[in-house]
Amino acid sequence: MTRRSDTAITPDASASASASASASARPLLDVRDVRKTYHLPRGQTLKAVDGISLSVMPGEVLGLVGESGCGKSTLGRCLLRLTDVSSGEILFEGQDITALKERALRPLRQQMQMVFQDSYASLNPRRRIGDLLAEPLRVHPDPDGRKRSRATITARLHELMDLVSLPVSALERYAHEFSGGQRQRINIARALALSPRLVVADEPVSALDVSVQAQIVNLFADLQARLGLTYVFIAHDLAVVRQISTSVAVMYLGAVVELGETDAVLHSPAHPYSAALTAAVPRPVVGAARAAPLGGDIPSPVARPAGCRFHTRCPFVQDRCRVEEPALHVIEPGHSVACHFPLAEG
Amino acid sequence: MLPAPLLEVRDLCVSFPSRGRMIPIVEHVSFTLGERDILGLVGESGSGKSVTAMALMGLIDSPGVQITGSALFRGQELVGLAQKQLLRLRGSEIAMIFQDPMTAFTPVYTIGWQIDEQIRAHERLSRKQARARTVELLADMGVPDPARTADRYPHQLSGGLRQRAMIAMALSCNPSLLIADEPTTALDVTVQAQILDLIRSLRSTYGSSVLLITHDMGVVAETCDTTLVLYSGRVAETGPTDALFAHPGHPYTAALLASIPPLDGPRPHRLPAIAGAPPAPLERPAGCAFAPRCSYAHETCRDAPPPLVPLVPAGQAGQAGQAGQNTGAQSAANIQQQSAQFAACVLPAEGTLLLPRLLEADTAMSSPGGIILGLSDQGIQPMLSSAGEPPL
Amino acid sequence: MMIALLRRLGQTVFVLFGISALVFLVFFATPGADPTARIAGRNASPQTMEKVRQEYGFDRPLPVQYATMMKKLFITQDLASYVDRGELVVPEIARAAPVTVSLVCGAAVIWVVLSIAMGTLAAALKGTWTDRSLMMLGLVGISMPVFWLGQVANLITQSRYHDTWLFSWVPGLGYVPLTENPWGWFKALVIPWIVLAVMFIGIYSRVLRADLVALSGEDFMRTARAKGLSPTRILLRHGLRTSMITFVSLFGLDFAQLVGGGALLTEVVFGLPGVGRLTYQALTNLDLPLIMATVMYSAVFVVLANAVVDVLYLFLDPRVRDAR
Amino acid sequence: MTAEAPPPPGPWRQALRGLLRNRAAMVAFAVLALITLSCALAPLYARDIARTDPFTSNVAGSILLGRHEVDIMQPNDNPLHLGLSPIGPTGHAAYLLGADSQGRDVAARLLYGGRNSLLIAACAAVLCLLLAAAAGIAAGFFGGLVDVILSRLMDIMWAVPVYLFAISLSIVTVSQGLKLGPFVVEADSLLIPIVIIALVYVPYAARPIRGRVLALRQAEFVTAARCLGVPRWRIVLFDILPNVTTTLVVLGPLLMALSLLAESALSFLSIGVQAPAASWGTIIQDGEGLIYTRPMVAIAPGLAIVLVVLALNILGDGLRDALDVRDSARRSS
Amino acid sequence: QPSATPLLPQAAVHFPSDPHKGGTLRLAAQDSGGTLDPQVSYISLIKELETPVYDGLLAFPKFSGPAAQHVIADLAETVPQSEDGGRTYRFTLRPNLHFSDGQTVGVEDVAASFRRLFKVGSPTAGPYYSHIIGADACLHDPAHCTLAGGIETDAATRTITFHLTEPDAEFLDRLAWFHAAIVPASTPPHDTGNTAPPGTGPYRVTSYDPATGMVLERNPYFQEWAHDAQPAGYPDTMQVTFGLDTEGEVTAIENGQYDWMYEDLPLDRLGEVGSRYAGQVQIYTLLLYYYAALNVRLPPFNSLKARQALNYAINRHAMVIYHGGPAVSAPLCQLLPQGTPGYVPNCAYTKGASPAHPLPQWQAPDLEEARRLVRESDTAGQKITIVAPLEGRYAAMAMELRSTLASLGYSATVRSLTQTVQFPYIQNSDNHVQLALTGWNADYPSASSFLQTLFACASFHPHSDNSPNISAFCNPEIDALMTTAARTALTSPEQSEKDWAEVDRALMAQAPAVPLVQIRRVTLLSKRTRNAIVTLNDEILLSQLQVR
Ligand SMILES: Nc1ncnc2c1ncn2[C@@H]1O[C@H](COP(=O)(O)OP(=O)(O)OP(=O)(O)O)[C@@H](O)[C@H]1O
Ligand SMILES: Nc1ncnc2c1ncn2[C@@H]1O[C@H](COP(=O)(O)OP(=O)(O)OP(=O)(O)O)[C@@H](O)[C@H]1O
Ligand SMILES: [Mg+2]
Ligand SMILES: [Mg+2]
Repeated sequence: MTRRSDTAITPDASASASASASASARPLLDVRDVRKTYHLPRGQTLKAVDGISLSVMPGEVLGLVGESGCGKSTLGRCLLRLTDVSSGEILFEGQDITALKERALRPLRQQMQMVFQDSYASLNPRRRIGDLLAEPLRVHPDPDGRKRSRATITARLHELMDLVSLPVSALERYAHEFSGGQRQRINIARALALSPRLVVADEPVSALDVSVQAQIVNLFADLQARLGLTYVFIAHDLAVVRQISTSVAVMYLGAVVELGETDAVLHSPAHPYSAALTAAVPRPVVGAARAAPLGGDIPSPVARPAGCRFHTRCPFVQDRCRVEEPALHVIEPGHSVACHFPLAEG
Repeated sequence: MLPAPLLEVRDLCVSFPSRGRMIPIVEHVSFTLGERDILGLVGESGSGKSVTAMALMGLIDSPGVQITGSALFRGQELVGLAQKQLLRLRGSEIAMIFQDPMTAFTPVYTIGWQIDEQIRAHERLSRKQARARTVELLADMGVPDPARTADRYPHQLSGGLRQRAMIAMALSCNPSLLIADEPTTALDVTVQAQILDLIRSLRSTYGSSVLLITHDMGVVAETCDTTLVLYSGRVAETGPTDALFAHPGHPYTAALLASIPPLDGPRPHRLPAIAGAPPAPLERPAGCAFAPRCSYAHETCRDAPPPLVPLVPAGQAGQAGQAGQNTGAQSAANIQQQSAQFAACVLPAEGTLLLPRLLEADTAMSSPGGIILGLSDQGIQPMLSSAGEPPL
Repeated sequence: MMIALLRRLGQTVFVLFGISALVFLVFFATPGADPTARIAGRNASPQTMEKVRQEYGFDRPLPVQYATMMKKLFITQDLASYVDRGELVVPEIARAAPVTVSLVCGAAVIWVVLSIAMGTLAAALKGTWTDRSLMMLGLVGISMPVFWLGQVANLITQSRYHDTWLFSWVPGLGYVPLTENPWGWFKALVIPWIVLAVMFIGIYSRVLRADLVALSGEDFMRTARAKGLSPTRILLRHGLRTSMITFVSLFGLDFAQLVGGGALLTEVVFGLPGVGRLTYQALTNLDLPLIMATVMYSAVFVVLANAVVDVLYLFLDPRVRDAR
Repeated sequence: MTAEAPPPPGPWRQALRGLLRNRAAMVAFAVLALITLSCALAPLYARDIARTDPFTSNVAGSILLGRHEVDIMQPNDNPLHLGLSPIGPTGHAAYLLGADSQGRDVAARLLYGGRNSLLIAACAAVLCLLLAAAAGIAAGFFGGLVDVILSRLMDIMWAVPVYLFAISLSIVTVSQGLKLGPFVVEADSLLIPIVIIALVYVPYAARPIRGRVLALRQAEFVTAARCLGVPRWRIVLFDILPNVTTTLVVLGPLLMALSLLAESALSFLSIGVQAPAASWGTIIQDGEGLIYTRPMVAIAPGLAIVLVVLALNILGDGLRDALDVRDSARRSS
Repeated sequence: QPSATPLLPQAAVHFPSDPHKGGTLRLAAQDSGGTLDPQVSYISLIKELETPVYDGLLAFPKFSGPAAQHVIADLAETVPQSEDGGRTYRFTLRPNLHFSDGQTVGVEDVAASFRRLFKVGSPTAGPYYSHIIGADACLHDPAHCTLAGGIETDAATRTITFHLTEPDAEFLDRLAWFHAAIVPASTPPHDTGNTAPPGTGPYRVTSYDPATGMVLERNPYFQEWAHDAQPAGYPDTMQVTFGLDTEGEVTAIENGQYDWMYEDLPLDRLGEVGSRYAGQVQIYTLLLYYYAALNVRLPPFNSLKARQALNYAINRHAMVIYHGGPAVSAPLCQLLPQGTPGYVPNCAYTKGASPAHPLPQWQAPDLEEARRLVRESDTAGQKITIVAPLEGRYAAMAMELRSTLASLGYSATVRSLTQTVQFPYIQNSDNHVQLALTGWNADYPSASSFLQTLFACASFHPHSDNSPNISAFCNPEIDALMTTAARTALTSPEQSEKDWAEVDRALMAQAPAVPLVQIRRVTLLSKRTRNAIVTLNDEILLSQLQVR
């Protein structure tokens, strides 16, 4: 790996980083400098999301990767306004949802949904699956603004079951009677009940065994193709992310350090952290050579290092990194990185 | 003459009572672990990996549990060993580390205290000497500032450090066998890589053998010398890691490997997935446990669990049929000596071998005879080939 | 640390203020509570009533009365009872407190020792008959009304079997100060101790057993076993030590409530002139100054005990230590 | 998990099955049912047994035992003719357990007293659960100011020992009854102990409920519901409440046991159930003055209390095991 | 105080020859009685304990028998004859009297004591001493009380002269009352609380802790001046212990650990005590009875017939049983208890009797008559709330009353309040109490303290917690009768007694209350105690108990 020369860096305003390939179309989701700070006891603050800007085009699948605690879930929840952001804007189809009241947000909720990691915890154990799936249909009027009838709801439930390849009889059962994969299908079905345009999936396959994981990943892919969905797909498994996403954002300690098309980011990472991340994934191939792993641990998000947030673990750290925080900037069309000394293609 | 194996497990069965019935969780598991060997135990969640390990440690104390078979550790039978002798073995000869370093330490004592405790439980050492050893061990594990770290409480350490401390504790009495139950699952990839490096280095620095339990085929491929694939409490396949990964002999192993999305090379359009889910122990079919999900399944698979048969690399197909007569219980020495690959499947005996895995491949998709074609992720029942010839 | 201390103080003051204001208002809303006639005495003339009313400030607005009472209670400490004229309530409580403390401490020693023994034994022998019978015993202990148990104890030790060798040593009901006669103090209190402790033995042994059993499934217990430690050591050094965190917080609350007057039924049944009985008498006589003082006393105690439990937590649980 | 199998039972039915298999819990339930029934049906048969009204004093009366007419209050055979003693256990249906100091049949009073004790305990438990659930859910789910206010209120209630708190309330209300706007509760109404006991135990029940709700609020299925745009009241009703119900069901028998003990304590101090109505506590109180001469008067109701509380506790344990609720409330004084 | 030269020699004289002198008397009481100030305390325990500590100018005789009803001279040399038509009383103070701190008792101490009575707001200052000239001013402005013109003293002749605004037949009784105790002029003008001011009697309080106990020791300056008024005591020390409950006290006395207990014997122990400790029992009549006050201004008892009906219906025999049987209590159907001047046995409401034709004894309830009266009064079915004290005996009596009322067709409920709360509560007309169960005992044996205090128009104070006329009864004719009876006492005590008996009958005809039982006190003494002297007014004289 060689390094890009210092001069190649063109510091760029935040928004331009997200202006990926098709600049003409309006993004479905536009995230502008979103921050989320948790206030811990003893006056400590935890910047779980620390100034993230990105945008997601309709039909795009954005993979969000990073180590545990780097703020992936927090960002995901902010995108759907499940947590209030501390600052910044989130535009869904041009409308800022950060300031909307719960009531005003409700119609928008039909447009954006979430699938969670823990397939069991995200299903109410005391309600039948049918009931759970019908809930969104009951509370939201149909597109004509009318209350959905019982029959429409039943029909829709059958449709959903079909969509995720579960038998209709599953509607009569409770969550605990299903295997992890089946439960995740149910979760997906529920998220799809209202025909959303955006689905945020927070590590939907991490808890599953590989063989089942493949089924679900396929299901996600199929659904996207069939329904023209847009995903924000959070995962820590790079292989899964690569399988499903069109572009990838790599997060470290609350910030996006690299953002670009999937293959660009995973095969020619420009950020040392992305490089270490891809290198560290064990491959099911015997004898594959592997670079020495990254040393050290992620610093506590409460005490984020000054300067570049990665400098404590960076093998190429320079003095500048310790004091100056690099901004996310475009290094080639559709590929931006937050590093003073991005890696050149190896 | 090869040295006697460190651990030789034969026909290990573990059943738990439930509502008046015995549920077989682990059935007839056999394997051998040599000195300084790393054996990978892989399988899906619930396949009985932990139970196997716990049975070896004598740590299963649910009332009414039945453990049969044999596990010879340096010639000493572990199954049914008296509590007193077990106590002496545990921690000193056989040590164990667990998946979640977060909860595996007693929260109210310092790390150092807990390591000291283990040392002093097995060796007559003063507090001071024990602490010195502890600090040394921690330093060996790559813990920065080990003396200070020893005085810290578990919650004050990061996951990676905690797992290192855990390993340090396990190694504190120089055990000859280290059982690591998913030691990296709770860790991040970058930290996981560090820990795996550490485990790999143990055999040279400490001379320990490792029984590594994981569900990640990647980890196995990188770390283990030998691999044992469990499916629903039964051995599906076992063999040297390189051989097993190169040409899996059991359809399950093959499918499992295929369903892992590749990180390099072209992206498959769809992932080859195995339909359905592993059976619950009580619903385990009489025949091959994988049969309901297997596209090669046919009548022979349904009657009885297929025996573990040696698998011969592609060039030595002739020997396959002959070895097929052996049951798993027999000729342990043979197996060891041949260091061959075995699969609990009727296919080798029938002379039908799976195609070798295409590494870095243009994906299995394009390979005409790949088993993957037959697998579907839709519907509960996979399409079953008609009796007789599998679609090869 | 300083901030935590201040916050605690603020909370205490808030709770004390809340309770005192509540008690004060409820008292004045209660019919028959006007103490003037009682202070003035039977058949007193209207003029005498007037004098009393003025002297005690009953003619002043409630907030002023409240403030005066608080001042007398906390600052000058010369608040006098409305029922027994001239009796100062602060010294009265100071005299009653040692009785209650003697009662509760003794009982606490018994219940802590026995419940730890029972709970640990039951957890160690989980699923056996010993376990089941110990726990059933605990349940029976929980199910007995303490005043009834006290009465039955009295019946047995004071009357039915008093003349036998078994209980002939039992002194008559009442309290003997420790400073006066330690052996008499012990003899007078040992039966009340046991009676008071019975329920808590039941509760604590069951809680402890449940805790230990739940802990035995924890990863760290498995680790301890994998280390090759002896079962006793695992149970005591790892299990019990960790369980102590729950145990202590329970204990702190119960102890505080009892010292704060919660043991009144025991005190009533055994004729012990403790705080609980004093409070009860104050309540039945609607003796506001005494009610106020005893309620404040018990509130202070409970809040104080909470603080102590918090400090104990710091010792027992390093996780809490770091969270502050 | 094949499609043809009939839908297996829901969680509640499963819990019921678990409970039915628990032998100790079933025995406890039987005992409870037996006592409850025999008390509840007392008006149908107790009068035949007692042959006197268990609520009117009968000191000057006499009864026919066998062929002898016997005074209920028997003069003492001493030179000074001091004192009279109520008749002791007779071995006959009438005055089976003897009389109390007012000449009333203790056995009959035990049955009638049980009606009140059980009624109060059950109602108090239910009322307490309702209040606690409302408070716990409000505090836990809505948080913020509601939580702060409720929590502070609970703090204040916690700071006073439960029994002292109950006694204070009782003394105030027993003297004058309760007047809350249009609602007037007579001083001798059973509602007073019910309300007081329920109120006093609210913090005990509300705390685990609040804790449970706090956990539930963070639960992913609640987040999922929010994400689906389900209104808050629906979340409370369909997501929070059903999951709190297990806690409530487990708390129920426990609270009833606590209420029974509290009721007996209040009645023992004469500030619970008011004469002429009786409860086990008042009977113990009646027996206090007779403890040395006619101990049965105090012992019998005490045993009844022990039996019922024990059964309730066992049942509560059984329910907890069946429903698998970990964070249930502790038993306490 | 120049005269405070200690006069030890006389006081220090003991009678070692008397074998019964000396020793420690151990007394027990459940609770302390609060303040020790003799001019403030209104608790009978304190009065009983301080009887041998304080003296007034006059005293009730310290012996038993019928003659004990009339006051005798104590600190005064003689009981004076009234002058000026009952408006002036002239006393001469005995010489050589000393307080327990050595000060000589002077006439100024006497005057100061009476002023102090007002300054400390003694409960009886108004009712008993308001006839003294200047008392009104003192009641209104206690701080500047002078009683100018009311009390004149002459140190030279040791005379003290009282001037009254109007004649008061019971003035002498009131001078013998506990609150008229003479304390040093230097005693602070406020409730002395836990310290007892110096007194003149044979004992002094040397320590007091309301929670644990009290010790009385000999007053070194005491010398007996009139055995009948204030006899020298036998025990050297009297030790009082507080805190035991009554059951415990009984056991302790049975076991010889204590000599005397203040409380009544618990009823369930009567049998045991009567059979095993009969020799140690003292039974004596008290001027104490229990009655149900019927509010004559509230339905249903604004109907005379309803009141009479209840009087007929109540089973006084049951009441007797509640109080321990006939040996301990007696049915009472009149408003003057046995033992008071003017008492004539008289029962109007019993089977076979009527107000016009009373019988001397209560026989049996007359339910038919009662039901007839209720019918006539047309009050059946009305609701009645009985307000009773919470304590045991009252509770039983209240239940009996409730049953009786129920059998008469009323719907009756009982409301129980602690005694300390109930007593002011039932007096206040604002609380609209229909029927109150209570007891009354006189401070000193006089008919008026029962009849006038409880049923005169003047003792009804609406809206006040201090209104002893709980029945709110006011009958001008009977009021006039009472005034006459009181006035006659000044001139002709015998006639007065007859008049009071007449008042008693007249009142009962109006039935403003239902008298229930008069009780006798049963006191258990330890085996070693001798010489129990029971007086009408001071019960057992503790100072006269001898211990071995
Ligand atoms: N409610 C909260 N209060 C305080 N801190 C929080 C809260 N939620 C999350 N955090 C912190 O914010 C940081 C980011 O958390 P987040 O869950 O978004 O990480 P993640 O990337 O999703 O991690 P994982 O891969 O483990 O799911 C973490 O350090 C976490 O501890
Ligand atoms: N004590 C026990 N009693 C009854 N059943 C048990 C017991 N312990 C484990 N099991 C069952 O044994 C099966 C195998 O469990 P085990 O923990 O060995 O799986 P695993 O392969 O380690 O899975 P994972 O990857 O999730 O750790 C599971 O179905 C589990 O429910
Ligand atoms: Mg996450
Ligand atoms: Mg496992």
